[in-house]
Amino acid sequence: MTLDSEELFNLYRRMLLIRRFEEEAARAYAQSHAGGFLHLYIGQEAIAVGASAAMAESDYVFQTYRDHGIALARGMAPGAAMAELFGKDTGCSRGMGGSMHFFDVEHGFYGGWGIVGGHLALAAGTAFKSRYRGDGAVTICFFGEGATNIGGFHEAFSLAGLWKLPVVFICENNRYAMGTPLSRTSPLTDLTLKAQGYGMAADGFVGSDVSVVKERVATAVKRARDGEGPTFIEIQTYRFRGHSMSDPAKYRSREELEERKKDDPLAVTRAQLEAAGAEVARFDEIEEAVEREVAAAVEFAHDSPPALEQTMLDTVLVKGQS
Amino acid sequence: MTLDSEELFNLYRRMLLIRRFEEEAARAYAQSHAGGFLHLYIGQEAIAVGASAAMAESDYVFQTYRDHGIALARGMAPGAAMAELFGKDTGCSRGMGGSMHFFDVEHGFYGGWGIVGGHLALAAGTAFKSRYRGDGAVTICFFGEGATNIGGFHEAFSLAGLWKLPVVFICENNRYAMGTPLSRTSPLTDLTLKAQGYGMAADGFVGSDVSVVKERVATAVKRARDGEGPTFIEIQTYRFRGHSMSDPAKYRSREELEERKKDDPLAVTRAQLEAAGAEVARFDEIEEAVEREVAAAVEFAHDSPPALEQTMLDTVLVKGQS
Amino acid sequence: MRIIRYREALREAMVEEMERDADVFLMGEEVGHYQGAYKVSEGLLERFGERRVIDTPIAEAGFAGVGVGAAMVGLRPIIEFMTWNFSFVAFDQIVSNAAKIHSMSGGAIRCPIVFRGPNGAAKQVAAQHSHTVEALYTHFPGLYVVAPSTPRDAKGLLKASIRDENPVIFLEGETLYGVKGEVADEGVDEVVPIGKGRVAREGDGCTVITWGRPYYTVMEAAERLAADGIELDVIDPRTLRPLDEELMLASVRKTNRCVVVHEHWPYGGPGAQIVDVIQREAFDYLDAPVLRVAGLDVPMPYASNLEDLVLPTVDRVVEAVRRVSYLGA
Amino acid sequence: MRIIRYREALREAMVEEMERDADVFLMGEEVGHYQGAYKVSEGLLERFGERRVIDTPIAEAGFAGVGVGAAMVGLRPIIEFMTWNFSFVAFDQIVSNAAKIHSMSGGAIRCPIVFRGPNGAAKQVAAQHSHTVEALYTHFPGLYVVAPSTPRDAKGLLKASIRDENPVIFLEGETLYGVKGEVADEGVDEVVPIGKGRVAREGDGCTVITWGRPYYTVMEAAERLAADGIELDVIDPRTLRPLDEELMLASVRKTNRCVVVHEHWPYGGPGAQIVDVIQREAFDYLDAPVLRVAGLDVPMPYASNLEDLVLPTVDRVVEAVRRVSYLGA
Ligand SMILES: Cc1ncc(C[n+]2csc(CCOP(=O)(O)OP(=O)(O)O)c2C)c(N)n1
Ligand SMILES: Cc1ncc(C[n+]2csc(CCOP(=O)(O)OP(=O)(O)O)c2C)c(N)n1
Ligand SMILES: [Mg+2]
Ligand SMILES: [Mg+2]
Repeated sequence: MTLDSEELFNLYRRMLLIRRFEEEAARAYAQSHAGGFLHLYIGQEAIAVGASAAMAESDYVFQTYRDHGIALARGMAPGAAMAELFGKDTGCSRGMGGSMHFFDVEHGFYGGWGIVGGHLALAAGTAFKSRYRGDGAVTICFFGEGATNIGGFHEAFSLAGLWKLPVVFICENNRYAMGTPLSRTSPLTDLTLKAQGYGMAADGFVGSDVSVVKERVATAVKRARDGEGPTFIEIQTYRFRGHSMSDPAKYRSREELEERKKDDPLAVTRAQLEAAGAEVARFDEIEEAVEREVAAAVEFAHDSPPALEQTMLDTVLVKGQS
Repeated sequence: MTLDSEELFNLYRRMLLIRRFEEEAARAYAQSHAGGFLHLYIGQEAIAVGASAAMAESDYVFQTYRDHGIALARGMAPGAAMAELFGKDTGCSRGMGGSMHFFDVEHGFYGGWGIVGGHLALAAGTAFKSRYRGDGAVTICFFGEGATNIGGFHEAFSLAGLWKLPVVFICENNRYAMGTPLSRTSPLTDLTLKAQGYGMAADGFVGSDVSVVKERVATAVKRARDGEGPTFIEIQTYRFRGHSMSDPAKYRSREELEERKKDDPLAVTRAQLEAAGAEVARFDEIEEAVEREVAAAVEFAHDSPPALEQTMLDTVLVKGQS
Repeated sequence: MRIIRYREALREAMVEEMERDADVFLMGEEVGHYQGAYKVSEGLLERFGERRVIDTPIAEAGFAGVGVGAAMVGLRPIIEFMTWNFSFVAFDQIVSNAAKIHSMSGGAIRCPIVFRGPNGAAKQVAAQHSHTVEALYTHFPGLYVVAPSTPRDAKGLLKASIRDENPVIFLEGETLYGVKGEVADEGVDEVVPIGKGRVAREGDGCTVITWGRPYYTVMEAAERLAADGIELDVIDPRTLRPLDEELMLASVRKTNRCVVVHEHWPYGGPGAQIVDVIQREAFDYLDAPVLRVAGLDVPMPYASNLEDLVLPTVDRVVEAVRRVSYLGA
Repeated sequence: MRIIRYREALREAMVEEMERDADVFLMGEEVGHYQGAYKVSEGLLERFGERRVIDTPIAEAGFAGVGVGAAMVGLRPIIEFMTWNFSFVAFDQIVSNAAKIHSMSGGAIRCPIVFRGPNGAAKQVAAQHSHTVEALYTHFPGLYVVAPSTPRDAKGLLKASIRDENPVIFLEGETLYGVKGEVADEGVDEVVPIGKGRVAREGDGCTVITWGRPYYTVMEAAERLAADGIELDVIDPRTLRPLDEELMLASVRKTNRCVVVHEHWPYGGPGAQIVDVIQREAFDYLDAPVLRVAGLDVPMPYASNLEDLVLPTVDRVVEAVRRVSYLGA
């Protein structure tokens, strides 16, 4: 599938929005406007954006704590995202969740989860609901390669495989789990081999080209939607920043990082567009628009009122019955 | 490998001991001398006995709650086993564990565990210790096919596969997990496919011939002992009784059961011995000896003093430091 | 009113709620074809089919999580743990996901789910199968914890729990399943509200607060004590989180003494929490310290003679009541 | 005596015990090559090698279980949870295996293992990463639960825990790692016994029992109250299971009033257990109910302004002490 260039521009713009949003998030963190853990997605944008483009609006998405990218890709307002980092009442989780726990029900984004492997079964659960209701929705669940050894992975895969649930599991293999390379946590180099044990379809590829991501994920989404069961997709990628803001990433060499930056998904797509004849002015235009959008998000976050004590008290339990 | 008939007689005798022990255990249970859960191993004896014959004395063994067979196969005194069922101070766990929690450190038998999947990591742990100390011991860990979907299975396999621990995982696939046939819990019919996801060696076969069990398990034990890593073995078997004493086993037909009884490991081995010219008198002799042994065990259990309050209080924590 | 068993009361609650709301379903090990490990769900598969009565593999964390996920998008799962002991492998799903999602999402997402199954020791099932789990789950804000002692409360509270918009930890008891008691007639939709306790017996001699299996031990002790002229005011909180503090306090302000009787281990839990509330809010009314009769502080032994020592007995209840009444044994 | 950090005190304890006993090893996520997520194990890999400092995949139940199995046959594992929040996926290994094996085997098997890592809220890490877990693990017989507040106790108790023959839950604190304090000189083998508390400050105005991060809050409150003439008797139990009941009771018998200050949620746990012990054993000495200052009963919110409301503050401690002293604010 070759995307027409309007669509490709569109995807490029989303990736750029994520990139610039996170750079500002990092700055806000350095300035202590944001706190806690902040895990940046920079370098992996093609996956969130490509996969998002392969889903329907009514589909469900789950992600780890590294969740800004997919939230924005799905359409979360950058202002609500930034305000969440600032701990503001206008944040996407009203300041209750922070960076790791973005939620946006309107855009089918169901978080933002902090326990490695803990959200995979939840994704099987929304897929279960889709089958129960026959509503045709598909669930996409992202996680890191570090999650493939934990029980939560196994049990969600077992149930999804057995019940042929409409879910697509996407492992974003960015080569490190915190400071640990895959070679120290698995004897396998090809993680898709794991799918066999669950009778599950599998696919694996490099994720720096957003068009490729869209196409391959679309195939799995279709399979799920058609009732043919789940797919396990391993996408090779790389994070350009540390695991979180407190990680200097000493476990990898400068050279390795520079080498991998050659595959920067933004550069890859820009090169494709340029090769197809896109003009520089068009990129400038997009950059300016994104710049304005991100600046507005920061301003919105700054100007918003802090999270409310009442929200904290009122969200422990729902009062009353259905 | 063809076992010489002395050895085969020996293994036959052990299987018969297990069979007769458990028939008496069931009777004791019916007479309320034993209580709680009682899971019989009847029908699966060739596995415990064959595998035991493939191990060294200093090796370690772990089993589920269905643990009488392997305990006796390893050499636990039938009296200590029966007394445990009776809740007596002379029991192998001093009346603290009961049927599900037999222990016999002297014979390398480390239980006797009740939580499905919970003991697999423990087995990886004793294997870890063997590698740490370089003591050359191998650990064998048994579990049912029902355990293959749970997180404990996955994490123990992941670590054992990654670290190439000297452990052999034996799945006794007796076709049912309580009332649930494998077909309702896994899309696979060949469970050994799961080993791939852990970079682990695998083997699978029918377990009604004790010689075959011994031979195939020995291969895996050797591999572990030689530092070549763990093996996952799936052994096809069948339990002739219900899951536990309270299970009438309505989920399977009388015909199915009768069909499977044709593969009774005792009958299989007896036929082999007879074909090799063994005399009836020899079997009678064995039967009588086993009968005496089991009767003595029951008597011992009856005559033993009940479990002690002091044991209960003293075994919560070890007093003092090392 | 009819006399039915606790087990049947639970089953009726599920049947009625599944009839009432097509989004309610039951999931767990052996709940369908096997008719339930303890036969609570007997007949449900035949009635509602495999779509709504779902047998699972042994994967508690997996199917608990599936339940939580399904609840987040509008279904109303009933997740059965074959026993609560097996919830420990699903602990994180309950306490980190179900209990947190409403708060963490700023109120955007709800998690109407019931986790249910037998709690407490059965008979000689030993250390790994005899846990009484209320001390664990009551600790967490974001969960309700319910523990009905009678068939009537079992039915009424299960109906309330299924209708509730929050995650509910519903604690039954294997030894209670066979207990018989009065339950509203068929067709009467009796719902027992979460958070409201019940005076199970009135008296002014001493308040005894209890639930679950020990409830029956206490009722027996009450008879024995009544013969000695001590009339117990027995309070069954029914819900352990939140506690009906007012009901308990009103009783203690009347009797001026209190004993809490529970199966869970002595350290912490609802037992200690109730003591905390009472000494704090009724300090000036207390004529004696609040005492507790609890399961002994040991892993449950297999041997029957030892198990009998561990569980609360009528004798121990009587003794505690006499002590807070400053009466000799 | 030297002044070192809590983090360094822990590291020294591990180094010394690993030097002392070749069977002691450290296992966990990022403990080796990464030098520890919170740098507690910095330098250990270089010193002891990959055989004894073992980086694991993310599989808490797996490596906790490996530790338990290794301990059953004579090794002495130190299992690091990156934070105690992640112990929930390994909950069953700890409470059903480690805590039960000695009892269940009739005393035949021992399980000398230390589970350690940071406990409690750090700063804005939100609902899933801010658990204070002592209420859970103290409930179980078969476990010790240790929670040192100072560098000296951190070192001495970790040494005792590693040498102990039982499973020990060792609770550190991310916000305590940087705290400095006096620790015995190098070469001095100071072991702090499990089960013994410590009088952290002497006074006769009011007993305050506290541990972990709130210990520092209380010490600050003590200064403020001293200025008003109220001298606190501050008791740091150091071990939460078993509690040093005698030490706490002796203090309350002197001061006649008591406040318990802890980070964990209000329902149950050591907080309620301590109240239970004191009202039971020192009833006649109490001039006021025992009060508690606890973390608010809500999942931890992310926003910094809200987190500040949840955690115990000096103001709340002062207020509680004044209330039990019948003094106005
Ligand atoms: C059960 C559990 N254990 C440990 C952690 C701490 N932790 C957070 S992220 C992480 C690494 C995860 O790596 P990976 O799955 O590859 O995802 P990535 O961060 O690379 O996106 C770890 C160990 C956790 N959150 N949950
Ligand atoms: C975690 C957990 N869940 C549920 C149970 C209850 N249970 C005990 S045995 C069993 C079936 C196990 O079947 P399988 O693994 O095939 O072993 P088998 O009994 O056939 O030997 C179940 C569900 C348990 N003990 N632990
Ligand atoms: Mg990664
Ligand atoms: Mg089976």
